[in-house]
Amino acid sequence: MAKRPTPTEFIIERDEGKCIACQVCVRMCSNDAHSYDPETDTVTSDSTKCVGCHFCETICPTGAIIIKRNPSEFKLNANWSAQVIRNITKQAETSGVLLTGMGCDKPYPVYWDHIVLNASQVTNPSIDPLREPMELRTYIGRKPDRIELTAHSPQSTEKNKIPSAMDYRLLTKLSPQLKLETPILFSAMSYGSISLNACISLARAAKEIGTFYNTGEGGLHKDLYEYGAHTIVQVASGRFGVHREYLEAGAAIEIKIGQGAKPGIGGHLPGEKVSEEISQTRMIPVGTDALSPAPHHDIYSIEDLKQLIFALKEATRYSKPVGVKISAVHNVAPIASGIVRAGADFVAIDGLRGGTGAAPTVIRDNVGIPIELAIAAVDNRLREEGIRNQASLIAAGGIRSSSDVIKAIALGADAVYIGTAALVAMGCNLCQRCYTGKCNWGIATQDPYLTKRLNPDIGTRRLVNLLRAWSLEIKEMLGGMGINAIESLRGNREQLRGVGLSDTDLKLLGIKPAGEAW
Amino acid sequence: MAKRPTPTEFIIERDEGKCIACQVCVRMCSNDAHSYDPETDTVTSDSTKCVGCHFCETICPTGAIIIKRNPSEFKLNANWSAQVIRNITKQAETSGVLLTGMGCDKPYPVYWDHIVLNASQVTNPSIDPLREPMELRTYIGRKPDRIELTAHSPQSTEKNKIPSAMDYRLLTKLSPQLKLETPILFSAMSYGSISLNACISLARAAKEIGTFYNTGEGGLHKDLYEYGAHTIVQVASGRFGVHREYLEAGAAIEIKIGQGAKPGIGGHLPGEKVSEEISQTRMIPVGTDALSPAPHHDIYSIEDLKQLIFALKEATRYSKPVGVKISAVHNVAPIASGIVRAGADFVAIDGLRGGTGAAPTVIRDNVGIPIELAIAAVDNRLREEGIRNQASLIAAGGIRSSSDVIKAIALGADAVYIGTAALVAMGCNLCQRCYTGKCNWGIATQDPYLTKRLNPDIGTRRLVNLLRAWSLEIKEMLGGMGINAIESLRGNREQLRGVGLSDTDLKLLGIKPAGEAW
Amino acid sequence: MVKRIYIREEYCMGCRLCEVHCLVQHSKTKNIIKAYKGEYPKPIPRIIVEEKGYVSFALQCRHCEDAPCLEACITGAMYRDKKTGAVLCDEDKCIGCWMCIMVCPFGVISRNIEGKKIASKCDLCVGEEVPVCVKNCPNEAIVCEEEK
Amino acid sequence: MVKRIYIREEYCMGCRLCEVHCLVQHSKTKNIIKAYKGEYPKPIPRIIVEEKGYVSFALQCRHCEDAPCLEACITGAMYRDKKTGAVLCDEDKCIGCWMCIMVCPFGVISRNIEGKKIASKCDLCVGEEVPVCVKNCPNEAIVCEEEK
Repeated sequence: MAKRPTPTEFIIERDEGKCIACQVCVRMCSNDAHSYDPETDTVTSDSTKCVGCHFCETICPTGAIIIKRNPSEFKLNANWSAQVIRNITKQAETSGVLLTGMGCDKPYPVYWDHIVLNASQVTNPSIDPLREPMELRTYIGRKPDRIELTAHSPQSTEKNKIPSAMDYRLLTKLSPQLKLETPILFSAMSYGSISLNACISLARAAKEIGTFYNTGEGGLHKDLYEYGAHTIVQVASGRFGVHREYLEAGAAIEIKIGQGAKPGIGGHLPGEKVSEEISQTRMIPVGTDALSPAPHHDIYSIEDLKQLIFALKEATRYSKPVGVKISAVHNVAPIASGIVRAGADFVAIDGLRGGTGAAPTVIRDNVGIPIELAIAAVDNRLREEGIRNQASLIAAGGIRSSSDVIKAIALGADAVYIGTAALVAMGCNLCQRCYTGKCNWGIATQDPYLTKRLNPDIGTRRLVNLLRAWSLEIKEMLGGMGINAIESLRGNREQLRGVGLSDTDLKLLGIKPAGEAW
Repeated sequence: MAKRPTPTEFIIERDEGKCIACQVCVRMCSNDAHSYDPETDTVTSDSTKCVGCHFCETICPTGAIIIKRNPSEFKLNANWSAQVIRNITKQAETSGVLLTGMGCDKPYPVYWDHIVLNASQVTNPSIDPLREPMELRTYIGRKPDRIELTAHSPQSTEKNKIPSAMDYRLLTKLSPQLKLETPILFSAMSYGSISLNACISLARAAKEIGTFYNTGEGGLHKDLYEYGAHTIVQVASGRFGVHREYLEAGAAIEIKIGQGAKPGIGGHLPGEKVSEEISQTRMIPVGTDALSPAPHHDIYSIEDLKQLIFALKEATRYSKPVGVKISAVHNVAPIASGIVRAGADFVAIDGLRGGTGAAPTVIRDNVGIPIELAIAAVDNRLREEGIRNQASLIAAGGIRSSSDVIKAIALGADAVYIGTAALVAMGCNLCQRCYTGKCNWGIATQDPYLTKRLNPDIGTRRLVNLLRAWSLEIKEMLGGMGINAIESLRGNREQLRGVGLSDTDLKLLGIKPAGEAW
Repeated sequence: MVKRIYIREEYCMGCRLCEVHCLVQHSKTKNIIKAYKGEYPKPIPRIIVEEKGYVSFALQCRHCEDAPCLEACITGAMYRDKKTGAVLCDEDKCIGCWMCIMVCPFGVISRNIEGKKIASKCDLCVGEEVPVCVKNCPNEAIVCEEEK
Repeated sequence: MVKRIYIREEYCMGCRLCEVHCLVQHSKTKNIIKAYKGEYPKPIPRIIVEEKGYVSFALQCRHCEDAPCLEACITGAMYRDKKTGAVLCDEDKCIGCWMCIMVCPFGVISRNIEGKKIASKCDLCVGEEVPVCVKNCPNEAIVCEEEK
């Protein structure tokens, strides 16, 4: 067979008893999976076109649609799975690299799911966060090696006055910091990879919660300048959209070296997505491909990186933190150490399960290491070298819940980036077809017919809700441990125990097995 | 989308050929999932309302109903499962902590399932429990460090008489003990979290079998006083329902510090469940929330705990054992040691998989350690310190079968608490919606329309059956090992071998791997 | 000794399975699906569940010692079974005059009008060791005991 | 104050769920499946989604201050509700002459001809706190606000 019919990945099940032929599904599917036959006044579906985004199932007013995975089953084989066969078949027909969106979906161990948390019993009191204050505030940026104070000349001449904090003056010049009300930021997702409505939702939610979103390498759309105080602007290998106002608009600058979904690989926004607005924001002609090289062509060493870091600091008069984002690769710890020594105020590390708008499947699923191991390795290394205070550590790549967040912080991160979880809050169901530009949820698309489906009022509200919920849960867990500030949990690996991990895993994560006391 | 339709977790499949429209399902579903249309004389179902309790399926006289999980399937993803997506979606809509009932349902390793038991072959005879006596009797309470006896002056003056037990008198004063005919007790489940009919069933079954149930922090309803000799009364952080008669009514007192499902977290019975009867039993006004603080506000140390233990002993004139229940946390072994030294007669330890009526999901699924590791750690620690005899050890948290019981005892427990297993015996199918108060099985509810569904005659019979069955099975397993008393198995870890465990697991459990001889 | 059916009202869930099984027992086919979907005349249950609020209980002929229906019956259709003491209705003799219904103090005799008009009432499941309402009550709320 | 329904056209997805829910709200049974599959006369929606290219918006009676339909109505069926200020059609008085349809500058009155011929138009969902088109718009593109 020269070319096989498109393999059907999902089955659209329509309950005829419930279908009222209102055609909402027909109108809404960007993949044209549903169609209406006026002759018989019925709606029918073509499962081969379904990508599994579940938009129609969600919007159907009578619940008549259920989306199932196609069980089309080969002979049971632990090695030659249906997916392997389908991938080879596709490549036998196209001779192309397999493309995908979102993060690695392969069952590498998720270490979060093998780590349990501690709680107080008898010997120290737990805290009820509803009754007592609980602090999640987090500062991202370089912390001083030591603090020098001078005693003020006391204002009053009273004798025996007990000195108060007001009587001291800080001599040490503090580095610029980002103030987060909860240790969660929104990951870099560029305008171009996602819609402007999605960017606006992230920006507004960051502002409302008191945290930050990240522009990715998409420049800053004019409508987003007003959220500058809650924006981390990214400088990446393509330098798209980077100019003086851009750098000045952000609260911090992030130099992007790599990303977890595709370490060592550049980016590519196809020309058809480069609309007038995107063209202006990225500063490239309409309709041209936006190609980000794999490396920065001016950074081949830590020394080169240092030049860029300080060029950006100079350009912004040392008024804001400048950080570096890398993907978690084998040598992540020494690399991070180099980055800190090069003057970065924060290091963002993106693990194996980090998402993307488009990546070669084989890269996404095979390159890099899980974020859990990277956090532990980097935190250890920086502590060993006595430079842990010189930069904050932001962990990214597949953070799914408040328990992942709190475990990341106890392992040694200062805060986490969430990307996929934020997209899910806005509607995404991980169909992994971001690269097609046909996102029915109006997120990963520039098609004006689709982008208007994401009302940023709703997007903002949902993102704010998610961060509020996670923050509450983090407070509950902290309170259970008898800890009243997230600062006291940071790098406090004694609060973690491994379950079902090998001795080497435990050693690398730097945690004890469950059952072992302090 | 502002608010998505409730995600349908289950599908109600109705076989129209079998449905006789008798409406039993309509009448019985507390979630109104079924409805009758007199116009068409048909019963239809709304799957979005189904919680998966299977009551209708069980009671339908023609077997016309099958409850299935909704296959609504996202793209296969080992990291972003359907549940993760649904949880984020729910939190994006509500901004609330996710609530749940029952114990942890996450696939942490269950060590019971990696432990095999020994049996006799050739070198020692196995015992047939149907022909020879087999002793499961267990005493819970402090055992003396040593026994002092005096020889009685022999009554008879016969010479060369071999002295019998009657000739000796015990000088040592023994501590009060609970006598169990089988080493299984019913866990703390409060009147309030479960219905009075459920409490009565547990109390009667405990009496009939010769064991004990536990009031939880719910006080003792007046109808339950008659079962006092089989009751362990609990004193928890809210001190609800604690008064002199309460303490005197019980056969033992348990101070609750923590529970496996939510270590470090308090309890909350919503006001709408505080009916007249519950109000009187808990001694709080009708309709007020019953809030148990996370810590006891008068216990911040072992020394504080010691004061409460002895206050309770004083109040009951040292006539009954006073124990302490804690959840299995990282430091469970030193904490348990402290508790024993503080004078507790028994220590109950509730593991990661222990149940609850309501807990934040993130706490339930991430805080604490598996009970297997906790038993081993605590038993080891107490033995090392030479104080193992000073208190009995009751293990709890997800004991599912007689093999779990016997393995727990061989690891070092004196007895086990069962909670979830007892609820299942009474009808529960673990839909995990206890916190809604709409339990169709009449267990986790106070709605008089629902509570009458649990006829305590039936409840008692089913619980008694369960304990009889498990006891028989334990005898069979004991007999196979050539052991005729459960006392001889206690802490006898040589009867256990690990399969598929890491070296660290084996070390912590204190067992050899299968294949290794004594 | 006369056996009586008693209701333990505190455990009656109001599911009405007793009605379902009574109807089936008194159908021609005794097949639950046919009894409901295929039979003519449509059989009717001889036990009735009364409900008010969350209180419910099943009610059926008490087989009174001094049964008014026996006296009121003008054709002699209503009679007392010597062996069991149950009050039964001979459907061949019954002419559907409803006198029994009018005098019954418990209101537990029903009109059966789909076929030949007859009075329909609990017969303690003639031929069954235990009446089906008792046997099938999922909560053991209906019990059959020697008269107390 | 008169409440008006406004469309935020930049967020109208063109799904037409507003039409679906409007139809159901103005059906006899108010049951979505019966309204579509079983009712006669077949109910029709009183809100209409207009589309051109990727622009779409829902449109319904503006309840004009100076409403031409009120003047054009020859039977007095069209009237203004004193309390809400809404322009309503008394279906008993309406004779289906369609004068209102001809004069309406927005084209938001429809012919309903399956039963008795009447003019069909938005009534702001009499009795509902929020009109169903507003409540059910999945993208909050239809809002109900005091007149600006």
